[in-house]
Amino acid sequence: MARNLSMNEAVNEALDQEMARDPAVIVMGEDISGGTGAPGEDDAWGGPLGVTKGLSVKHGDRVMDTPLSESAFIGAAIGAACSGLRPVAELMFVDFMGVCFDEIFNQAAKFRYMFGGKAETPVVIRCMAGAGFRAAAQHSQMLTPIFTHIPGLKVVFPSNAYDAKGLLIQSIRDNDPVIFFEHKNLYDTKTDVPEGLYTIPFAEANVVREGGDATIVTYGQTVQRSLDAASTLAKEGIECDVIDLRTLSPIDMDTVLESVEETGRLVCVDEANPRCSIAADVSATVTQEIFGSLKAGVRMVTAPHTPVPFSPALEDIYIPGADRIASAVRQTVAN
Amino acid sequence: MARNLSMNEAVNEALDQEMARDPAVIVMGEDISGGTGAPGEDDAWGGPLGVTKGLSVKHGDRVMDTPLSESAFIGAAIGAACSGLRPVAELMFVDFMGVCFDEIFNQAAKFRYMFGGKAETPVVIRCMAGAGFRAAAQHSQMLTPIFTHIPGLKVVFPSNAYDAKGLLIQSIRDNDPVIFFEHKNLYDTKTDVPEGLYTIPFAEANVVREGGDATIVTYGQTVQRSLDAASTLAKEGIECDVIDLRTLSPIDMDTVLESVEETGRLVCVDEANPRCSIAADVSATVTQEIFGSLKAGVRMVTAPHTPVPFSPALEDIYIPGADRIASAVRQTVAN
Amino acid sequence: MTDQPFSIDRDTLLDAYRTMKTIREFEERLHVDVARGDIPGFVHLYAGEEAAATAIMLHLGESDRIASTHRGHGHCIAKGVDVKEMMGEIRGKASGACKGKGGSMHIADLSKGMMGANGILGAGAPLACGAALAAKRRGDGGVAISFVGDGASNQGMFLESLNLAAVWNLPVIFVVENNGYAESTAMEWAVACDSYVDRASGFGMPGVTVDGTDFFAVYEAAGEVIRRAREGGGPSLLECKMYRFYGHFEGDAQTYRAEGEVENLRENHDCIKIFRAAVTGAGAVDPADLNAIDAEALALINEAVAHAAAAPMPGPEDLETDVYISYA
Amino acid sequence: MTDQPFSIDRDTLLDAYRTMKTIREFEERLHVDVARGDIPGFVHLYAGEEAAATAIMLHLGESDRIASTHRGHGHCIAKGVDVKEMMGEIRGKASGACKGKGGSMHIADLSKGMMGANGILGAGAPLACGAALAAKRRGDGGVAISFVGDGASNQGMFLESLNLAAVWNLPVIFVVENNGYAESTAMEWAVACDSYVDRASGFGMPGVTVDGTDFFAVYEAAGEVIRRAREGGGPSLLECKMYRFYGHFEGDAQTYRAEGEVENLRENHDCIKIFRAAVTGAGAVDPADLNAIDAEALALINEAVAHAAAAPMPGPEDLETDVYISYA
Ligand SMILES: Cc1ncc(C[n+]2csc(CCOP(=O)(O)OP(=O)(O)O)c2C)c(N)n1
Ligand SMILES: Cc1ncc(C[n+]2csc(CCOP(=O)(O)OP(=O)(O)O)c2C)c(N)n1
Ligand SMILES: [Mg+2]
Ligand SMILES: [Mg+2]
Repeated sequence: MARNLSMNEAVNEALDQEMARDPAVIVMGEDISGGTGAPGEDDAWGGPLGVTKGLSVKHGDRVMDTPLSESAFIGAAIGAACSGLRPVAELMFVDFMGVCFDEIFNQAAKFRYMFGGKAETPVVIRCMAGAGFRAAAQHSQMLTPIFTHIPGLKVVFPSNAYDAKGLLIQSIRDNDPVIFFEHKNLYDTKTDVPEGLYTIPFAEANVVREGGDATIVTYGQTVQRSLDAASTLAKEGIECDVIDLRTLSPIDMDTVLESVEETGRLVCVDEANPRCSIAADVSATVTQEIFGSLKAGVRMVTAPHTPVPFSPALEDIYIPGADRIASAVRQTVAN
Repeated sequence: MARNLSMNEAVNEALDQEMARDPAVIVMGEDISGGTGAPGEDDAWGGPLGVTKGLSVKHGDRVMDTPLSESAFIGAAIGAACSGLRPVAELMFVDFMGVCFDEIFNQAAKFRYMFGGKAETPVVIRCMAGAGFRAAAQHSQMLTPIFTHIPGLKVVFPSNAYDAKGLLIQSIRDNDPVIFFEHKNLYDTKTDVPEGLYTIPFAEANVVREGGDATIVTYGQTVQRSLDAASTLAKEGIECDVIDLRTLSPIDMDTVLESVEETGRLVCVDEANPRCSIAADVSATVTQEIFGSLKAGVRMVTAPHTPVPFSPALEDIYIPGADRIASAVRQTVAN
Repeated sequence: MTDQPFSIDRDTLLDAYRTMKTIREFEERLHVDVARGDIPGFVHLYAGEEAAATAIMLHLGESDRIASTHRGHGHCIAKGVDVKEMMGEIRGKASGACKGKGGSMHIADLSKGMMGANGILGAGAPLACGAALAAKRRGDGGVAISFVGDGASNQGMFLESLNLAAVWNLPVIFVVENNGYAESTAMEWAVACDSYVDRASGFGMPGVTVDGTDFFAVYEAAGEVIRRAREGGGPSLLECKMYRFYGHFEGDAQTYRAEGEVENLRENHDCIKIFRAAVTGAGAVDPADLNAIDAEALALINEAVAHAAAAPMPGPEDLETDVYISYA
Repeated sequence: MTDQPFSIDRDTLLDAYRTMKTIREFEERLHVDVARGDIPGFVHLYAGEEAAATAIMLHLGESDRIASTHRGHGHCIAKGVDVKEMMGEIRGKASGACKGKGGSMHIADLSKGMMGANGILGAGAPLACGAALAAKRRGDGGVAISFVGDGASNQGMFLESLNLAAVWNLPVIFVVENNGYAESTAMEWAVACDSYVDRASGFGMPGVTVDGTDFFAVYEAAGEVIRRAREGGGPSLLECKMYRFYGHFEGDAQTYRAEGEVENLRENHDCIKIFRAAVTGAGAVDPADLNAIDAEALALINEAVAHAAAAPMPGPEDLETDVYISYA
């Protein structure tokens, strides 16, 4: 039975059901339960935006509040993952990666290779990302290209509640370290979500709209914006494939290449900053692999090369919008 | 008067001369002088590879050893830069960025924007990068795409002693935060280096060889390898432009575009890992800007999507070599 | 309360009251305006904690520097940042201290020695060390203050900075604003030491704990550690025990609190009430003078809000400026 | 030396000697082989420090875990990692513990509870906390040991871990191997506290300092903190004061040392000599038995070197494997 759930609820349900299924799964983070040591109620917060609310009531000490020490507890999650547990650690905002990145990229990501294939590190690091929340430069970044760049990490970025549940369950069951992104502007968006447990495999992009004239590749918050652009363009007679990557590493380039082979035109949309972005990555691979199919230069629609501005007036134009996406498609089709 | 200096000596000389010129310049890092508090000689180390040797003898307490606390002393360098000094901090290996990245990317890089254009942070962070030193997965990375991705940072990567001196002096005088890379495999390579002070502006790529049939774009250790490939290819009648980017942010795309407009063929060579790399970045920009000039798909020659292996047998094939570069050029010319 | 509150002259007492009251009115007004939907983003209020920022900053000159936290409004006001510009910033207006690009968590005014509120916990400590290093090299007796919460006192950047400051003998004071909670997590649980004095000893520096709701106690303790730092005596840690009246951020339901906790705080632990009672009770200041300041503070905040509300948003042309000083 | 060294039985004493001697021969041989050009990369030798790893590891079983440092050979050997595989690894051979992909700074054998040497200082401490958490959840009395140098004891990751371990009451021991230097920088200068006992107190845990060249002192102190951890009594910090005989890494000219320092260390502070004198002097062990072990240790190392030298390098087909467990 599918219910209409928000992404927030879908993430909570995935954690709840996986904890119920597998006693090795533990969840930790700052205020992930909330109220530890405080005089009021336990489970007071359930994470800063309430996403993990209620888990500690059901799963007790497997939901662990932590002191404010990201290196220590993210590293502990990683060490525990090498020692038989399957921790899901919450980094809260991905912007905080700078205080614990070593444990992620030099430890978790490299263990298996450095140790000659003999380590297993089934850890999931959940974090909120993205702009539009009026949270300013240090709480609004994407940083997806940084994690995608690192060999040994898997990078997951759902765009809706259904995908969030299926991808999170897959992430928890996966035996490699996974960075699981949650776009804070998508928490309230709803889709049908099945009650039971289900997984969505990694490296399977979702073709969310089929067109044939041009391909739009994106992920996260800009999937909906790309769909909006595609609707507008359809009225002008331009039909777009819209591809939601869902996982950035591993990435499903086959689906992208197949689409571009047909359309010959590609627009890569990325809420991240432009330099060395996911947009650049996809564009470069397509150009290398199927140059002959391209009818026009690949266009990129990204955030500007600036920190995320606080002022709503600036933040609203910072995030790639349907207008900019549509006009990039028009440009590529015009060529 | 130019002397034949190693890159190691050129970096030392740049620091020495800038410290002599400007009393606001201070230098800090772990063992950057060496022997502080120890019973033997001061200036015992001059950095782990001796690059800063002798500076503390000449400049006294403006060359500061630090405790092993990268966040604290890199952050202190940044705070001092906002307070009237022009610190040059050594992170030793860029691989250590994971323990101090916040101070770099959330603080130094964002101050000017977050504070509405009212901050100045003239800090230089020097770090060794790159493979070939048998230093294994945690001491051999490039990580250049990560810094290039971040708005507000400038990223500099000299490929030879002459450039190292001129670019380091420029970096010290620049008023924005600069990440200055030194490839440890290039320290012993020599070029003519003028005795006096000189600067090389940012965003001026160096065309180190002119050809006309294909363009090779690269930086760092792979500049020489690209030149070697170009020599081989010349014997086969394929003449290459070889472009040394020198600075990755800002990047001199004009020179690249100009060259590709003429050659129509581009190979991007990057010692960094492939996903969201500098190679992808350059390729994507070229494809977006001058698709019409391209005669073939842009090819990328990068490290594989793996950590850096320790074994010399593996490390030697990990780094993009002249063979792989040459065959990529042949492929693009064949199309 | 300490024994001789009135070693402080009347003008200074009035100044202190004005600062505390301005902070309080600023925060109370924000509380209302957030609820009304006028304020975008995360807002962390300093209400209840005013005595600490105020008493400490009275010892500083403009060239002394502070590195603040996410809960930075009080530090800004006490360090002399313009209240109108602050209100503009918090509303994302072009008139703001950072032209609207920073917001509540990133208000800075380097010309006033305010190196920025900070959205990253612990990140200010190394920056303050850097400012202290610059002061030490200048040799002008300048100091820097790093503010940090009880939660952030477990952050590696903060802990490393304690050691660095001691090793380099920097003129920096680490002020732990211990309000008992980090978000919803209790300090008693999360900070594993019997007292901050022990934590300071673990890094070779003196530590002092004071009642942060007692302006005079903070004033005296801060005076001493700052004087020592100015004289080359090195860093100290100063813990101020205090309370926040509102939630962690605006919107926090505060279910982690005990029943009646906030009412009790407002009634019995309000640092402004306590200050007022002390100075008027002792006859050092006439209540009428304080009432006049109350009115001034309220008027100032009203004016700041009116100014900010009327100010324009930044325009699209502002989006890509201010990233670098030079673009090549 | 402590009072009752011989509460330890003879077999254990012989085991201890064998481990120490194996480490010593391993390191002495590496010193020669590096000079000869046979060993690629950075090599950090544990020679001189053997008593600590050996005495601590005697209290551990295979399911107990350790997180090591860049100076990890001694920890590996004492934790039971195969010496041949280690030598192969250090030479980058396919026969190595990590198939040649890791090298000296990344030797690991999780099946032996050895979670890895580590090229990043301080990074092992959180990992050990994680292993301790897993042990605590299993409830089998398992413990984890985090080794850290004096230099790395200033690293944020290490300091945060102290607090986390205390707050979560984890069965983890933080062993500070204080050899007086971090590279060329003196511990006395860089670690700002009067003693590590103070640093431990700053994080709410007991701290103990022992002479790390005294096997028996380490054995006893480690026994106690490990026992307490196994029984749910939480973490401790154990400082072992010790000396390294060689440079920071092979190639270090060691000009930061006092004249005659190394000679004095070898003469008067060699933990193996001290152990030998104690056990033979008291008649607990016959010198001939130790001599036999000397010969065995040397033979073992010779065999390991021969094995490693003859082993093949990994092939190109190995370059891209072992990054992920599943590639989709
Ligand atoms: C590195 C980092 N981790 C986590 C957060 C999220 N966060 C913001 S405020 C806060 C609690 C801070 O508590 P404390 O330091 O006691 O300051 P207070 O809010 O009580 O003034 C947390 C966890 C952050 N901003 N930065
Ligand atoms: C995060 C980090 N910073 C710096 C280094 C470089 N480094 C390697 S060993 C070392 C000194 C370590 O000193 P200590 O912790 O005392 O251990 P010892 O070498 O004395 O055993 C340094 C600075 C590193 N590997 N990792
Ligand atoms: Mg607090
Ligand atoms: Mg040491």
